[in-house]
Amino acid sequence: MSKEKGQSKWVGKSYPAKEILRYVRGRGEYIDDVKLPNMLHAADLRSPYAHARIKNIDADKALKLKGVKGVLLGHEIPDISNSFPAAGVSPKLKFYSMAVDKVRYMGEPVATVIAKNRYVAEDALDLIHVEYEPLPAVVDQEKALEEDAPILHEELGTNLINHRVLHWGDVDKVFREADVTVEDRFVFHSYAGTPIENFGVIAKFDPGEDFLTLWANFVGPFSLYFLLAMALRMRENKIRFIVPRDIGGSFGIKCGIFVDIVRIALVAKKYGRAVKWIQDRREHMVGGGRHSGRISYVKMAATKDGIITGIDEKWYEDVGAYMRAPEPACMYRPSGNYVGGYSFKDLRVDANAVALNKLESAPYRGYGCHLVYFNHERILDMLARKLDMDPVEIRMKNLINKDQFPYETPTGATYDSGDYKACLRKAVELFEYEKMRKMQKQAKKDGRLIGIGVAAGVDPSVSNMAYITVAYTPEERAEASYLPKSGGGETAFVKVDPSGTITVSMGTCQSGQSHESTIAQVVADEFGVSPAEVTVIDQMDTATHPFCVSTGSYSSRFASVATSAAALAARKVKEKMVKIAAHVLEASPEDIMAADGKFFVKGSPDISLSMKRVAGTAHWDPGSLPSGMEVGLSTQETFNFETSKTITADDKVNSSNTYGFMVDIAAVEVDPNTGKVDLLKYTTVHDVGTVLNPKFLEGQIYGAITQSIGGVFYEDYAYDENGQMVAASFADYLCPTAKEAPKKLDIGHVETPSPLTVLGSKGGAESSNETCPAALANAVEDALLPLDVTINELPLTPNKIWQLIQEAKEQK
Amino acid sequence: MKPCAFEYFDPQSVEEVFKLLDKLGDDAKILAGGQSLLPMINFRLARPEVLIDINKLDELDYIKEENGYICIGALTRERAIEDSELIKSKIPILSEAVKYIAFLPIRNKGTLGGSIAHADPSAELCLMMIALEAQIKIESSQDARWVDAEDFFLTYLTTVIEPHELITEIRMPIPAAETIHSFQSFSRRHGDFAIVSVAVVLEINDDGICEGAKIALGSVNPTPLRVAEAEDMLIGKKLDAKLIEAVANETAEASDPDPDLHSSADYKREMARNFTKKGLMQVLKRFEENA
Amino acid sequence: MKLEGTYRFNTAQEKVWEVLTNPKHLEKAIPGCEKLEEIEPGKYDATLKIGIAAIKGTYKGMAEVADPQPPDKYRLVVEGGGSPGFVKGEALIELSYQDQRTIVSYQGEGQVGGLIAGVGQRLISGIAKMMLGQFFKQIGKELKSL
Amino acid sequence: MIKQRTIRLKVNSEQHEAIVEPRRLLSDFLREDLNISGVHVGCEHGSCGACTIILNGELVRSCLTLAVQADGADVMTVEGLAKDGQLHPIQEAFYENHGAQCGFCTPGQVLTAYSLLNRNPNPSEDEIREAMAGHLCRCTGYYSIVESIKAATAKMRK
Repeated sequence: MSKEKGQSKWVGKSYPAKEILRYVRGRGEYIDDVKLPNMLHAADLRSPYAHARIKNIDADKALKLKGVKGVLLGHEIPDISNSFPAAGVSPKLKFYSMAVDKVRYMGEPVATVIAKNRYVAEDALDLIHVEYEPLPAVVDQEKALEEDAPILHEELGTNLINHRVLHWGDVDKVFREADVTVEDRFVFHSYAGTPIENFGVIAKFDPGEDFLTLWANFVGPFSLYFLLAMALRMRENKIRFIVPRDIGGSFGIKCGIFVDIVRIALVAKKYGRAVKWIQDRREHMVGGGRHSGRISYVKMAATKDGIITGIDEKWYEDVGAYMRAPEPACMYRPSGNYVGGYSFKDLRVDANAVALNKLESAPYRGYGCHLVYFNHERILDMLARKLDMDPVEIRMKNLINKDQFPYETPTGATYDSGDYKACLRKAVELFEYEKMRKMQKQAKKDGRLIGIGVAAGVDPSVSNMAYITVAYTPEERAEASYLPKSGGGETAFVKVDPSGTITVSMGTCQSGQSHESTIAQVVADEFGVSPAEVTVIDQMDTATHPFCVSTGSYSSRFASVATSAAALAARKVKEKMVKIAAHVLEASPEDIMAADGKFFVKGSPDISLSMKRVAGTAHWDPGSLPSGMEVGLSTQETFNFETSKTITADDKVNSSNTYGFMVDIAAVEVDPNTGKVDLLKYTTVHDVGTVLNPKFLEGQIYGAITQSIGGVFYEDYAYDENGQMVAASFADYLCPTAKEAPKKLDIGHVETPSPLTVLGSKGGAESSNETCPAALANAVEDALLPLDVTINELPLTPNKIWQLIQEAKEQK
Repeated sequence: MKPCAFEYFDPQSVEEVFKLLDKLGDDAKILAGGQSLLPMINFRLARPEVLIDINKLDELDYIKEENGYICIGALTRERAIEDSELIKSKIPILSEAVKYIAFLPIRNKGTLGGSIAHADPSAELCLMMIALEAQIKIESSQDARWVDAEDFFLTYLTTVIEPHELITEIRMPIPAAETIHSFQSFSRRHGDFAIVSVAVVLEINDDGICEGAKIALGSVNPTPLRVAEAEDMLIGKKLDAKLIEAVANETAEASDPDPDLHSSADYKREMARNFTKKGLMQVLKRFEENA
Repeated sequence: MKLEGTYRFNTAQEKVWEVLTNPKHLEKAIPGCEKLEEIEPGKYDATLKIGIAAIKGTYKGMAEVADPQPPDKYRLVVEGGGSPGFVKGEALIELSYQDQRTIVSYQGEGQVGGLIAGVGQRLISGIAKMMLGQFFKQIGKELKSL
Repeated sequence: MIKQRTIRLKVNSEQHEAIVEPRRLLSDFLREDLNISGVHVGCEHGSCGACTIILNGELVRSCLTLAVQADGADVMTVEGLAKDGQLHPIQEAFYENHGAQCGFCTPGQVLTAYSLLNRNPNPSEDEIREAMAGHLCRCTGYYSIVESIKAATAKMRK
């Protein structure tokens, strides 16, 4: 199905992103640029306490303030909306868009005011008096499961809100028979994408028609649109949901906005008005979204020559105060690719999602994969050290062979294509591994602490909706009420206008991935025109744009599934045009070629029709069309994967549809005096199948690695022991600037086209965000080997590394 | 994040400012560059009832040399100090230090008077006032007084300025020709508040004997810290590795840092030692280069 | 946040105890305390107006002298809330007498929450320490005034 | 009661007069009152740089400036950079070198690049990174932004 490269004129080229032409003019169209007549502005009152009972709320003074139009209070919520459900979580756990009688994290909304502008709305918040009864807070996964721990949701009687023991093969046997085992405890902290554009929602309610129109910088999946309709107790066809053309970054986090959408829609409904809510930075930090944190106990079994035979691990996941769908998928999204690129068969994961007095967790770039690969790549380095093997060598031994594809993982995934060893070889070569090791030895003699770290990972793209159902036990999935889930489709609409110009409509919610330009390249190739002649509108409107539950921009799905849908739709329209051309030119369709905006007869290019002419005929002169052919030139195609199957009774699931691969190698130097780490060299090799636009892919890779550098060395969603979020501004939540970002990465590609997608492409946007944290941690530990320092906890702040060095010294 | 309502005045002269301060006193807050105050106002941490915007007081915007002093008007922008040829030639360490303040757009608006009135113990300019033995002119409708930087800072965000007073000028003696200096700053990211910053200003004669010494640290104390004990150890001595080590230790001893999200007290103290050492090393290196 | 420290006063232990537990003196000593009203023995309604530079906030709350064991020790509990967030503190205060001086040592936990904790963490522990200093300095003055 | 003020200012060489509350931030005034949507708001505490504008020839954070302070000022936003439909070389360079992904931080980045190249037509990579460090971008990892600015210097030398 995938086309050979030669055929494509535009796909594979670094065609510049048309979107940037509006961005550099300040003409992007973001949520805050949407304005409606006599629109009101909302502001939320948020809890200063991490855990407290709400004894009383008095908003009378606020309502009396000039310019204030209304207020919505927590206790009203259960009467007008439903609790959000989440897979594998007891319905007894109530999760509304606002705190009802108890606050469970600092920053949880307790009241929403609407006023003539945001200034007045915030003035009103100062006039609302809330009487709290503070309760002890718990912010540590393990402490939260102790006997006497404070309970967040009394109706559950425990803070363990989702638990699965997933077992493939026979782990106990493997460990009994293992030559060697290694184990450690790892702590992966919580960080997030913190897009520069915060969340925003506009809700317009028309009481006459009982009709709700929503605007939000939401990126999908549109399964959540059905979820929010349920929460609002409205029929889907009574809600029109529009996503602005431009979204100021998401990195997964904006999936979580549906909770705020419901709150703002409720206040708009209550007063029958149009209401705008633009979250501010502090609100985003305390109430936006963050990836879960994880405490892990990881054991690895292997043969004496370094062949991994099994992994047995237990996770305690920090998912925050509630379960915000698609959570608890932070633990299950990678389930099909838990084993990464390695060929071992026996694995047990004891997954525990723990409620804590923190903001609930949400999907973020790499969704779950970076935590899994951190555990596996760290423990693998420990195994290598124990066996006195080189980290590259031990990985090479365990990687799946080229001839094993398509490869069935023990956990149910089908890796569609790949050549993992070639990626590792290429990375080693680009990095000049041997030379760097020599340099490291020399530096050690001079007392310098230089380290090299390697990490490899399978990069899943296009989630199969079935991944969500791993959270259910097989028993729960056997119940009659349970609706099986699967699929990962996307829809595109292509039309050729009477004058022969091409317009494509997508609903893939671009948030920085240049969807419009990529689709223009793909469709231009299909018609044999230039991308400049293809207009692409990527703007979801649930009332007019076709979509499926999986539609959206997440799990690196666009390059794989959306381009497939667009190419198919374009081919269908082109086929029709070929038929018309053949009919008019009295040739057989097989002999008609399309190029440079012309349809011509193979062999005799002068016998041709322009696209304009063919299109004109289809629209203006149906009489001349082949008999039975319908008027016009447009079609809508949905591409879905046959591989998107539902989960099996033994928890095997193809959790994604296409699977890329990456290898990262980092060299760092640690300053033992300050604990500060310098990045000396970073090499990253990717297999994303067919590369659609090298420049766009390069941009995603630089972005992903810079975010990981932030996550590993700078960024920390820090809560103090009382549950206060103490990094609620960009002065304390430290995103890398141009000074901290890597100046240059050595990037390499290995292309094994996917047999499943139309162009052979796979996703590549999450990419190194999954492996970089492990590579950097491995490098830092390698640098600190002379001091016997073990790295099993993130983030690696200068203070932390300095501390570890001091402790190691005292040990000696 | 929108400011609370406040009354706003933008007087055209210092006299007008004094009149307003006499009338409004404690309810009023002076708005200079606003790069520290406005974030606090946007967060609604600061809720002043009245803002007195002094940005129209061009009379307070100058850098000049006057009988052995560099005199800087309170409203002089950090950027102007950074670019001033006079300061580059007479007090180069000041130009160096200013570069560490946040980012250019912030320095374009931030003022010297505003920064020291805010008295953040991590602020580079507060540290430099101590290190350069600056004097601060504080005026009111009633009188004018000069306060030594040493006595100016009381504790976190607190100075000797009374509600009815205004900083009008800062002057600092021009260091002797044989002065060699080093400014060290260590922070999580470029432009962040320093974990520690150190200013070392030494007078070293041709024989390499240290005749005068000033060592001051930022972010290791409720106010910028001048370490007399460490300075005394240097007077009359030649700089060498051993002495530098000892002085650095003394400085660390003298610091009394408070922990924050990014660094423990122990870590800050250790960094004080490290960067004092680095500073003294650089001074030694610079001396040897000159000689 | 941990709070601990020791102060010495050249006054008899009983006198120090008297001042440390007497609302009349506490009202003067607690930084920014505008009024302290006894609602039940040892329990007081407190209004604190705390202002550091431009950061001013009024906190309403309560202060309690809990399980007093005159003249040796008691627990001081302070709690208040206001627009910038809330403050909570509990400390065990112990008095002892050595070579003509009363030694007061405190050991406890302080908590600052809400807006200030979220965006002002950098200065919190320092400012808490500073205010405790002010408190005991004033206690010293109160003792002299006796 | 809130006193209001009349301010007059030039924005992208267009004269405006408006009545504003003293507390109104210049960023909100430009976006809401003048509909200049290229001024983006990302943090409102001066850290992210998205709202950066050029006020009387100098880069400032419009979120840390009051609208009343812009009375009589000459303001330039990213909308003022292209002259009669013609993109400025810096804008072209961002387009040609993929210097933007989501585009939200771009207006501030472009204006800072513009002011950098005005005072230093031939900056080193370190000088570029130093100057751009006042802007957060979560998409690009800054590489393509730095490359764009390098390319712009070449264009402008021509």
